[in-house]
Amino acid sequence: MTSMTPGSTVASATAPTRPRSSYWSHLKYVMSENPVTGLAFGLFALIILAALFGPYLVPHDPLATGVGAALQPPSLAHWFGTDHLGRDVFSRVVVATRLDLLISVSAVAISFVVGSVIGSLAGYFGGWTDRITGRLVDTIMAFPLFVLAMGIVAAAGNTVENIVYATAIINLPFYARMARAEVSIRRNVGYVQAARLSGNSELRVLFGHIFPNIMPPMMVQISLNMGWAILNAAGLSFIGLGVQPPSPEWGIMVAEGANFIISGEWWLVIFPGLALMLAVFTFNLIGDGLRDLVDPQRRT
Amino acid sequence: MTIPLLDVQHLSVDFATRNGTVRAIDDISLVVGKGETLGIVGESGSGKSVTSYAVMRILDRAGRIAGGRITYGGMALHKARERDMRDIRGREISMVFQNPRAALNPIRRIGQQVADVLVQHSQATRGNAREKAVEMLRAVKIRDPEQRYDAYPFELSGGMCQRVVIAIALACRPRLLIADEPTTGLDVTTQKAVMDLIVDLTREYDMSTILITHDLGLAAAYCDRLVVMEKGRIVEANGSAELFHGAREAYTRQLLQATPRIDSEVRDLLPAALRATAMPLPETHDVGEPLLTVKGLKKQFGKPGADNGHLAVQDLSFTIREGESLGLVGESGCGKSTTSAMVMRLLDTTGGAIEFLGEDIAAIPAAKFAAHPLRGKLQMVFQDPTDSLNPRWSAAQSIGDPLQRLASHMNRQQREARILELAALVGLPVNLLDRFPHQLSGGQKARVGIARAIALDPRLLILDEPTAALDVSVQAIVLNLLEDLKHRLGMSYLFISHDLNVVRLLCDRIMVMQNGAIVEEGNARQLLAAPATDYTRTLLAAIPHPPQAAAND
Amino acid sequence: MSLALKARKVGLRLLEAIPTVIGILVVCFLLTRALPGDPAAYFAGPMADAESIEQVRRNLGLDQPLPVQFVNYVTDLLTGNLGMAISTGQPVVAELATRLPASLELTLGALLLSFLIAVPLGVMAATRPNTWVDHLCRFLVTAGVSLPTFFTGLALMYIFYYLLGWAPAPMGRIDMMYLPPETVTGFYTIDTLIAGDWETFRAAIAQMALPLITLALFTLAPIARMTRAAMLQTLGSEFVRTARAAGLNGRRVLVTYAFRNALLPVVTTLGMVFSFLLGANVLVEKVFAWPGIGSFAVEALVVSDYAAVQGFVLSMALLFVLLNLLIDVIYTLIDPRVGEES
Amino acid sequence: ATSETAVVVFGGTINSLDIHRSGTNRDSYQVAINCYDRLVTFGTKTLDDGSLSYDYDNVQPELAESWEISGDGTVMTFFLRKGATFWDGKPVTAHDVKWSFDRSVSLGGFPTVQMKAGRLESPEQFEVVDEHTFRITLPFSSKLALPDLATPIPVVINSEVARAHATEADPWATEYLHRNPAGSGAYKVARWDAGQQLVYERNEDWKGGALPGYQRVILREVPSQATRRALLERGSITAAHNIPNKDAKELASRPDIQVVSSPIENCIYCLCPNLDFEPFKDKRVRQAIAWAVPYERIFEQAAYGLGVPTWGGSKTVDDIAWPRRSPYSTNLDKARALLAETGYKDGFTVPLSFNLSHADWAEPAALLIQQSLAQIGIEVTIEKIPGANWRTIALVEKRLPLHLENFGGWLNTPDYYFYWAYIKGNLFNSSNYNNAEMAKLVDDTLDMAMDHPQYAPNVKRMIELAQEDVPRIPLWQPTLNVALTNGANGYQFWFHRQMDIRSLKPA
Ligand SMILES: Nc1ncnc2c1ncn2[C@@H]1O[C@H](COP(=O)(O)OP(=O)(O)OP(=O)(O)O)[C@@H](O)[C@H]1O
Ligand SMILES: Nc1ncnc2c1ncn2[C@@H]1O[C@H](COP(=O)(O)OP(=O)(O)OP(=O)(O)O)[C@@H](O)[C@H]1O
Ligand SMILES: [Mg+2]
Ligand SMILES: [Mg+2]
Ligand code: NI
Repeated sequence: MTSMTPGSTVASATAPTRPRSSYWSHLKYVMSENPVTGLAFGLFALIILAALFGPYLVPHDPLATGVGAALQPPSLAHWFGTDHLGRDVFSRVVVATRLDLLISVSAVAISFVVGSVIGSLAGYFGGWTDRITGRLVDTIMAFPLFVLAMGIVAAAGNTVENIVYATAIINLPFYARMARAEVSIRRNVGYVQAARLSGNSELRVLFGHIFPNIMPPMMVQISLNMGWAILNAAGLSFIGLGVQPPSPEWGIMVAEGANFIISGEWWLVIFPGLALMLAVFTFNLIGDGLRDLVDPQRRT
Repeated sequence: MTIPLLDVQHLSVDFATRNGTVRAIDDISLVVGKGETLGIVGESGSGKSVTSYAVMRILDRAGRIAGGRITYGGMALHKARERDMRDIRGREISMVFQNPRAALNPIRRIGQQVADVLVQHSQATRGNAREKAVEMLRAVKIRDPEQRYDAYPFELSGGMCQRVVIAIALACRPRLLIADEPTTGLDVTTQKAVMDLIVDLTREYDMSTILITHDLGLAAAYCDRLVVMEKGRIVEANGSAELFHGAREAYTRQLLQATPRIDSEVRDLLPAALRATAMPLPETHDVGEPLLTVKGLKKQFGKPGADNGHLAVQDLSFTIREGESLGLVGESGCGKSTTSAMVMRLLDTTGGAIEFLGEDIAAIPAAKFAAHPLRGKLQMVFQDPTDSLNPRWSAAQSIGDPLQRLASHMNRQQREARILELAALVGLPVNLLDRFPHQLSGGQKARVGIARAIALDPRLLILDEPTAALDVSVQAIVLNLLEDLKHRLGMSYLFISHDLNVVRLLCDRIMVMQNGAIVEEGNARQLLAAPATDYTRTLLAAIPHPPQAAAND
Repeated sequence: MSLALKARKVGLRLLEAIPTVIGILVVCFLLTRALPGDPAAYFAGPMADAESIEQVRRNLGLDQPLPVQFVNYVTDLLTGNLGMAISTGQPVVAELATRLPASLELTLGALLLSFLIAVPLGVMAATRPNTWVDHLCRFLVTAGVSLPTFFTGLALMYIFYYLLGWAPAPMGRIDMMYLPPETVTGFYTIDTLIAGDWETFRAAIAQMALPLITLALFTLAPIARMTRAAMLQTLGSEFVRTARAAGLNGRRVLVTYAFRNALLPVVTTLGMVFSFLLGANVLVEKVFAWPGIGSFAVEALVVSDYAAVQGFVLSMALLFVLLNLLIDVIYTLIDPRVGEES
Repeated sequence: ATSETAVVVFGGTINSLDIHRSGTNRDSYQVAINCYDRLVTFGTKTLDDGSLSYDYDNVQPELAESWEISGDGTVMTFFLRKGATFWDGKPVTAHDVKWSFDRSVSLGGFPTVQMKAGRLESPEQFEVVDEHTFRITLPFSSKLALPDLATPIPVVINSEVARAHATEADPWATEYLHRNPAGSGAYKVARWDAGQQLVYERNEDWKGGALPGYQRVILREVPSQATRRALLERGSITAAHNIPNKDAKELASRPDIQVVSSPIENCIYCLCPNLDFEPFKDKRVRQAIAWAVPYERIFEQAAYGLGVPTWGGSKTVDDIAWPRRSPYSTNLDKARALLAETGYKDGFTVPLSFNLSHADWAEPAALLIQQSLAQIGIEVTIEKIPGANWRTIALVEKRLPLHLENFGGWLNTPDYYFYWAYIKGNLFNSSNYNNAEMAKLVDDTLDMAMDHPQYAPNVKRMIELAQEDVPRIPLWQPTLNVALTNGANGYQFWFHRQMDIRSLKPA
């Protein structure tokens, strides 16, 4: 049979060429399009580096007391000064990156996975699934978030895991709601119908076809929550429900250092505060960039 | 024609994009005389809208006039200050957009929106704005304008909204109206009413009009002169009749040809070069045993037994035989898509039977049908090719999805081979297989959708307005592709459309549907030639008729 | 537009809140019981022996099995009895009555302040997307949300009270020189105005300034972000284009057409922002010795004061239901579409 | 803050105006002190540094003008001051005393326990002889009885007012007195905004002592320690009660602020190994730890050098001074040697817990101990425990293997301290120390008069045992720090660690 329309000459044997390099160039584009995003990506890389290699690079053991005289202002020997036990603040600030990143990443990962699965199911199947999960989420949302976190940590004990769980639980509703909204508007779009026709089971339609498409808006939420998770941990530290000493963690350092502001030992709060701010700042700013990165529409 | 009202000379418009500057309009010149109606036609993306935005100076941030002059009544619009432009807009030149519902502020009363313009241009004071706005609403033939003044856009139908938009545009009696696809998205019958209204009013107010459309039939029916655009340039400009009778440029001819007419055949739509290489169509084809028998199909949305009892589909029965194609036409909202979704087992029925290949598939819940062996035999091509492709999946992945799910016997290599085969079958260049939907053109996306639908060798293919979102030339190609596939693969079609002209091209039989029920059914040619019901006659009458010219050489 | 339909919708929303409230009751009851420590031992005081601890336990009703405690709790609740906050020695109802206005005054004030700042910022950024103005706005509001509130609060106090002496002593809602106004609303700023006492009004405002700014800084970002996004969307919408094509002037397009529509999504985020604020309140109240409900909750939580924690959470829940209802009403007022689509 | 009005800030909260009520917290005791009178009080002494302190050895009249104690020490007769009146003008009578004492031994909870310490256990012991004569009969003579009457618990309440508000369900008017004090004390409560402030108004008719210096005292609750310091430095307040050692040390040098740091009598901050747990069953392990604690550094960095050292003393016990220096000091070699003798020469792992509310001193101390113990192979993990939990698991259930505690006895005798902290089953013996000899010694000594010939030898033996067995490793004797500004003076330290505003005087 002859071909009948333009361009339909039978396939040449050459394999299709895939635009391999596009991911890098896309990243480069996303970063350069918006200077703030570019800055955020740079800072993010720095934070990751500090988390990975910080403990091997710092001049002092962050836990060792008395590596210098207590409460020394910043100097060449101790760049960020020393604390009331003579610990090196610089080392503590750098090493804390890992724990803070761990707390925020794992908390957000848990709430993202659980929340978006719950929300997706509710948005996709509607009906009772939706009603029950909706009420559940409403119940969590009805608590002022920080207070709920406080309650959970107070009830379960203040270990790193419990802080992570508490943070995850209070963030969960955001993902659930968002996923529900995003899924329910896509529940009957063309490609979903098409996927059903292709023989995909409902769950596969949901998680194979719809879910990847709700990632871009989720990325923004993820980045906001990462920052928020760190702040949350800091708040818990301030009321004494943070991580256990002596682990260096920015929140607890700021919380403890805050008491030294009035007495003039500013370095105890400024440096961890700056680190904390930088991280939260980075996470908040990186959101739009991340969204653009995972959004195929934004790729040429 | 005396002094032109609008004179555009050598206009160019640039857009700044992430890939550098893009020239959307390249050196175009056009004039509109007093009282004249100028049509701008061309396919999607040819620069029609950008031209009008440039005239109005409402280009996006990224766009800028790169060269040329726009003169309106002696005034240089291309370098006018924003403040002066504000006085021009609405008062001297106004615009009507497509998608009237979106063009109205959803949370402001429609009367106020009309009044806003009147007050802005000092055509009314706060005191009498309401009165004048009501007057304007009456002028655009809105019933009970006093009451409607306080309505919100969502309380009106699409046609009504478009009337309001027209009222806003004409409120200050501008001298030039630019109508940018004012009827796209409206029903065929509404479309005619709206166009007639525009023509009446512009004539009454002695206005000039620019009508932007991709529908040559529509343009020819309403315009004095036509300008044909392609890729940001003007390829041809002439009086409507002249253009239709003797288009000089190949592109224009191709466009004219691709526009379905009451008497054209599906091959006629193709450009000459392609028509020559196309496979000859058999004069007749055999119609076999009944493939699909629908009996007493019903669908009610909302709670079953609810007292409002509106049935979207009521008591529908029809049969499709092997190799037959059946057309289903009707106004928007009459239940066409609902019917197809039920037959396709995407939607549970409220009542009735759907017998496919001897099995009553209506009994199987839609949610369970994915695993049914008949799933692959019953496939569908969707209306909007963009919407029906997963934005995160490449063309090859989309085509391969049904194979992966349902053709479990195939291994990876076999699947890859089948994808290439399908791409060849629908005429999709292989190098496009790795692209994402947003990197494909409308026609290419339609091909991907078709390839996916035929991947499993279905027996029945439902086509729900498969070309509604496509340009005429692409539509021509897709229609031909569908016709070829039907004959080559021996499938049966259920073809859904509101465009009788299009349905006729592909179908042996036609059903006309109104409010969820069949009002008329019969052989395609006979039904169109001698419609039995008023409703069908109205549908036919609403189709704009371009001058009857033999564009086929 | 039918009022009845809207009223029905509001009624439905109220009904919808009931399971949530029940859920909250259960969660908060269980949460308090899960708190570690034995309140009986704690409240029996130093040097209490086993016998007196038991006695306290009986007094608190904690010797009963959990379901009985829950039933008692709910029955008490229905009679308006929220129990006694042992940690402060007051009936929980009385505590809430005095502390809730204090927190609300702060929270709502901060919300108002940040709304007044963030919305114009967001609009400004949206009208000039990707310019330095936009980036600067984004940078500034993000900086505000990047610091823990207790730190910001302490820093502000250090600068404006300790160093400069501009702010009054951070010791609660009103300086000791003034008598609190007679309670009408419980909001000092409003009550002083009602009493016509300008001087006390000024004193109350002065006390509020720093905590208010602290909280507002924290909530700028979400509101500004949302405003910007919503404005960008409406500014790009077809009805704004139509309005511009009809020659409406810039202000009218921006305000009547774009902004009013953009306000809708912003209003819906207020609930979330409010929740954030109440959380942040807990910390800020502590820094500024603000006798609000947040600091009350923290103290109660630390000592496992069941009744207080439960009362606090319950009132929060009701507050949220009310707030969301209020948001719905506002929404209904500015969006005629609500209540129409079934 | 004028010369008429004093503003005092503190970090706690007052949750009741009635000290007898169950649930009344420690901070609220000051209402009992400032608003109520007792029969007797302690006199004042001036310490070496010039600051004032109560004097345990000097019991002075308050409501009782004088008293007689029978020869066998079991009958105490008090003669009430004539002319003393309650705030409502009603004279204070023996009936009021009887009613109040009955109340404190009947309500249960802490007041009853504290009364019991002075052998005051049942209403039968209290007798109204006449309007102004009140008699207490003890089951046996006890040296603790009289001092116990000077603690904040045995306050005298206006029984008529109270009875008028008593109900059948609430015969002791706890609901009324909770909010409305009815006393004869130096100050009345003008206003109480729970969670915010308490305003004292001077009782111009007070007969219990010299008229206080301030007419009004506003007691403000300021939870943030940094805020309190800022207020202090800015001179916005008159006094700050219980400020952290660091602030005390730093502010002491400021001319405009007077810091009074008084060692808290009969109180020691301790590291407590729990004898219920395996490694600590062995005395040598406990001693090894006592030798490994970095006392000096803890004192410098956790206590900022404020307090009284309790390490590095001699092994022989020559006197009965308490708290005193233990024979231990930092000597890691000795510690290692001792540990090597036991089954734990390779060390072991143990959690070290402390109370969240004590984090200011306990956390640095814990960190320093952790680091030091690591050097003798004992790996310590640190655990902060919130207040509510602490009481239960540390003191009631006594299940913390190694923890920091801070018991201080109100009645200032060593045997009283040993009674609470070294006797099996008693609340503050969180180490589960159980030694028959110690138990017998304490039992014999607790009620024994201090001039009894057997008293000093018994106490010496107790101290020897405590030092040998080290169930509690003393770290230091803490101080209570109070800062005064704007020339205020007259602050006096009390064992109950509450602010006695009666003695405060403006410049
Ligand atoms: N904001 C923009 N940025 C970049 N390019 C643009 C922008 N707006 C329009 N263009 C380009 O200008 C060209 C003309 O677009 P225009 O909207 O005028 O087409 P049209 O003829 O109106 O098409 P349609 O029939 O689909 O409405 C297109 O190729 C489009 O890509
Ligand atoms: N999910 C649904 N819930 C409620 N009503 C629906 C639903 N889907 C469709 N309808 C209603 O059913 C009727 C038929 O809709 P359908 O989509 O089948 O029309 P159509 O003929 O395909 O129109 P168009 O030409 O616009 O595509 C309409 O009145 C529509 O409002
Ligand atoms: Mg267009
Ligand atoms: Mg349809
Ligand atoms: Ni055919």
